[in-house]
Amino acid sequence: MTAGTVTSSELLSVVASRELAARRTVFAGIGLPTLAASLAHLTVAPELEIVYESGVCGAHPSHLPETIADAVLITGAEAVLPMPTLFGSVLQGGHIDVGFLGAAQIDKWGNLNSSVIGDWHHPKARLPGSGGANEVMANSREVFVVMRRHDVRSFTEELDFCTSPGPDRALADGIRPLGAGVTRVITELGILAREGVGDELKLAAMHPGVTAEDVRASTGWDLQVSGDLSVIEPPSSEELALLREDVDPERVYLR
Amino acid sequence: MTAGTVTSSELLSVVASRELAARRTVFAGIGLPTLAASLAHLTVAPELEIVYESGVCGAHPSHLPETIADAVLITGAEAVLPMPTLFGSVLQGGHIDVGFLGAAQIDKWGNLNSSVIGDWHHPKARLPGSGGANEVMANSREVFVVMRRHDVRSFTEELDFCTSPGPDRALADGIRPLGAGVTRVITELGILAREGVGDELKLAAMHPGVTAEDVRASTGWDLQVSGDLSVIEPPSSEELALLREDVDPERVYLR
Amino acid sequence: METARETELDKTTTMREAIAAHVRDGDTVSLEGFTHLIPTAAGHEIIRQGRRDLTVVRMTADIVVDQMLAAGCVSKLVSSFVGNSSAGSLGELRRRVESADPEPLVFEEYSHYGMICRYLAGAQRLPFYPLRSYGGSDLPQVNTALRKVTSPYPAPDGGTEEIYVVPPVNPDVTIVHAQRADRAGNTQIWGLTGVQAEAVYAARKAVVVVEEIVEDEVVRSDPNRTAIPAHAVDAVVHCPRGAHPSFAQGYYDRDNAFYRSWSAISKDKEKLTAWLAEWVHGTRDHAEYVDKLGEEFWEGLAVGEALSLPVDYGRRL
Amino acid sequence: METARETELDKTTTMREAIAAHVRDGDTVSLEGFTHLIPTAAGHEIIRQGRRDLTVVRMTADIVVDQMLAAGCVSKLVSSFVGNSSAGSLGELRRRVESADPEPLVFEEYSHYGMICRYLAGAQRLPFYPLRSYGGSDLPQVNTALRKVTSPYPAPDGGTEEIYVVPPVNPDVTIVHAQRADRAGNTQIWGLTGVQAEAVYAARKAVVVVEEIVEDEVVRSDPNRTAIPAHAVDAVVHCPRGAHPSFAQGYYDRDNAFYRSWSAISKDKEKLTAWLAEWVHGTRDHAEYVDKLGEEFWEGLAVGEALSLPVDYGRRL
Repeated sequence: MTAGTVTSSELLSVVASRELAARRTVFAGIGLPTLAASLAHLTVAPELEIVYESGVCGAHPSHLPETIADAVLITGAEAVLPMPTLFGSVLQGGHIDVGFLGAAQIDKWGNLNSSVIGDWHHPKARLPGSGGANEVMANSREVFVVMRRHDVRSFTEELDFCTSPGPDRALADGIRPLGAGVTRVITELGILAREGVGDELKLAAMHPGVTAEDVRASTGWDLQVSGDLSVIEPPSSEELALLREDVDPERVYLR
Repeated sequence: MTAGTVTSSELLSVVASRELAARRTVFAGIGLPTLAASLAHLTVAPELEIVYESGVCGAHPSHLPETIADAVLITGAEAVLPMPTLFGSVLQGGHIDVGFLGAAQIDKWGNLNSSVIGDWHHPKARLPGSGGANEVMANSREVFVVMRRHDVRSFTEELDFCTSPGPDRALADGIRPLGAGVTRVITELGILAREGVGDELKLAAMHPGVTAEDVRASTGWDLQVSGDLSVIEPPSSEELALLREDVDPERVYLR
Repeated sequence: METARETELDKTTTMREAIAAHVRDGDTVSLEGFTHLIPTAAGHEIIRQGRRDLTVVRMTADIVVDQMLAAGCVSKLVSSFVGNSSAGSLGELRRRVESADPEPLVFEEYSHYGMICRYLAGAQRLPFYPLRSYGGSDLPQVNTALRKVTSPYPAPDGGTEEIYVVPPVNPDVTIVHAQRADRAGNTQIWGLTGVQAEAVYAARKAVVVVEEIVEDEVVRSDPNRTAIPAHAVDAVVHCPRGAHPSFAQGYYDRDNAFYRSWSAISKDKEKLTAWLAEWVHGTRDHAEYVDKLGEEFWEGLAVGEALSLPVDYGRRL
Repeated sequence: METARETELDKTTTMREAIAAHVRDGDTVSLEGFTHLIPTAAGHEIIRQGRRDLTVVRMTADIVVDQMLAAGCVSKLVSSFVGNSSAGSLGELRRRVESADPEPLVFEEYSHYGMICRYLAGAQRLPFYPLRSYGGSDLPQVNTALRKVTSPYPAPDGGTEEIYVVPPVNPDVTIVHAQRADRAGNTQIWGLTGVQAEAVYAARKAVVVVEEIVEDEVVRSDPNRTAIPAHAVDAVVHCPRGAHPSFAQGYYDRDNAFYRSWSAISKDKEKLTAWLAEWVHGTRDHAEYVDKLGEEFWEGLAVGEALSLPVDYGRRL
């Protein structure tokens, strides 16, 4: 594989890593978010600490972890916190700059569904549910969403169910939001972005060769286009080298 | 010293120890409560565990502890809990059978004052305050009070301030009580007792040579006398031997 | 000075006796362990003993819950994540929820912190526990246990402030797996400690399953390591490798291959039934299950040594 | 894989710099440590630097608080126990409260668990924290921060249930003493761990004072021992014996004689002033205070060794 052939995972990891510039703490699951955070640590965010939902802070794993609770994340870590401390003092306490989330569906306000497809009481497909996603959304300063699939079924006008609401829905429910909600959605087509309360997700940038119309056609709502729409700089050879040689040399996630 | 001369501390410790029969957990401070609990463990309550306000459970101290946080209570203990766990899960969670408390003033319902003598805003004497006493009262199944001084200033019709209220005051405040409040008050004159909500402290037993009138005269309210008033059996030579030889051989607290 | 219980209670028993004594039909049973130290062997013994109509409370309902569902033990599930970790789906759970096949499953859905706060409220005898989750979520519409309280203090802007709360959960019994305990039940856990201590304190009864029962001196050399004190424990069961296919930090690694295989097994009801017949009903106890997997298998999950450096508790001179 | 911060921040600094940078006149300052690991040396440096108008938050207001009061640093105290342990009274505190001598002290009185819950609410960004204390107490009459909330769930008898709550406390800075930390601030505490972690998480800034700064490998050999992770710490101060007259488990014992002497010193304003002049204003820093006490004195507080047995975290083969 040359630097010219960039896989989807590499592309998403590199683009997500750039968005972490100057961040201090990131709440991330295993896979693309960890790859992005690890690359950011080597490039744009040298002080970055990854906090795992399992309670691990400051991991120094000997091998690539396969889950957020992998034994290799614990041995040699700086701290392993009980779950009430992790969720109560660290996450709800406001110590997370960026939370990474995935979802089956996202709407224009950055609200997320990871519970069901169809009606909750009689679902067509029962999905895993919130896990900690509801809390990551409610308490992180901002949330990044990485979605491999950018299509009208996932980017939808109306969620089948809202598992993890952004601040606009919280406000409408009479609850004061603590974070900005989803500020970046990174996909194979480009980046959608919003600032915070009252904003909807707009197309902010596209990968080379993708048009705004391509993205709008793949989005289930009437996607607005940002005034300063840009084209995403392709992964540099330095970024790719770090990702391939230092972050995931065994290519466990860089499929 | 022969078995015939029994000090005040010995008397109170022995009498209090008997009241711990068949209890499993006791929340105790250092001094008379610990002596009583330790003796009870050797006699009437072999399964008794002392839980200390500092977080220590199942202590096996090498020396007589001087405070509830003495280093000798920690080394070799079965568990040392963080304070939120101790107060939240153990005490408020309902794991304490008997809490020991002292106070500057007690009233007929077993309400306690350990905050001030005089008006709270302009006190004649500022006392230490609640510490954990309010919680011990609110959450223990029952509370034992050991008071060396039995006089009308301490056993009072009306408290200057209620730091640690019994269940009757809690109910009047609209709060559902979890424990019975003070069920035993052990003094140099005898034992006052009550069962729980709605009962007042009555004279239940006296030491040999003390009359009911003596106790009533030393009590600041119109003390009622129990129908089955008894005379307290003096400390046995076996109780005294255990106390002097096993519990406090250096006579640190058996003054 | 004598302030200690020299005659500790011995609470050790067999898994069979512990489940027979402490888990009854219709009970609310909490099984905790977040990815690490999942009490699988206890779940299997519940299946062997044919318990029915259980309400299972578990943050991450994963393979052991799918197995208990398939064995017909469970009528209600209280959980915040129903999936086979990151390895796929739970076939039986999806059939129960999506098609009421073979029968409906009552499902009470939370988020992780909602479950944690339910345990905290249960452990602390609180009527409710507040948390900054759920604002604007659809979860309160399908779970009426999620309610709001108005704060008696002004919000930062001077107005009133509302917050969601969850009710306590007080399981009839909580079962957790741990690395080691003494015979009285003082239980030490390292690595991920999850919500085990809170789940135990919230329960009326608690069963602790351990890799090792150790001498009192081991526990007492490091009292800060005791996550669950003896006074909260009713039974101690020695059951090595009882957390498989999950892992026990320092004892054996996670069986990732089994996690990956579970999606295919559980998707096919016949395969799932055959698996239960062979591995649960077909084994007398967990020791037989361990033997059946074989020494070569266990060598594949073996881990090397990484000892903690000691701390000095000091002693009076 | 590279998921770690190889370039840790070095947050080590001197006590003088830490107090100068993080404690300002008028600040709310939490000093925690329940009998064990009391941050006395930090209190003394606050006195040396002449801070004024502080609100001190501390569960057990004891000798160091009496000293800070006497030095004129404190205008308000938030506490649940104002006494010299079991050894007697705090003379300056009693003069301030009983006679407004030399000036009044604003005093906000709680119980221990009320203080703990204020820290928990502060750490968890909750608007309030419920607790089963205070029902029928006179404390809510003198402390209007103690309020009631009605539970949205029925009481066991089917009626409504009320419960007291406390508001969060968010100190401008929390200062704690600990046995050891790495240079980034990962802090390990053993023995009594009190409420230090919650007090740190509740604060806007946190200063950790330690007996020892250790290599990263020491901390990382036992990550469960880390009570306070680096992300919550702003400054790390190496200050051996900085908890005197309290103790540091495994390092030195409690100076009970000093506790007993404090009642007489503090009862007499002249003696107290002279003590501060000699031991605080008269020493440049804590190292000089330690030297002044002398090696023979410290030998009297020395403790023997009682090492914890290691646990095995395991490593992938």
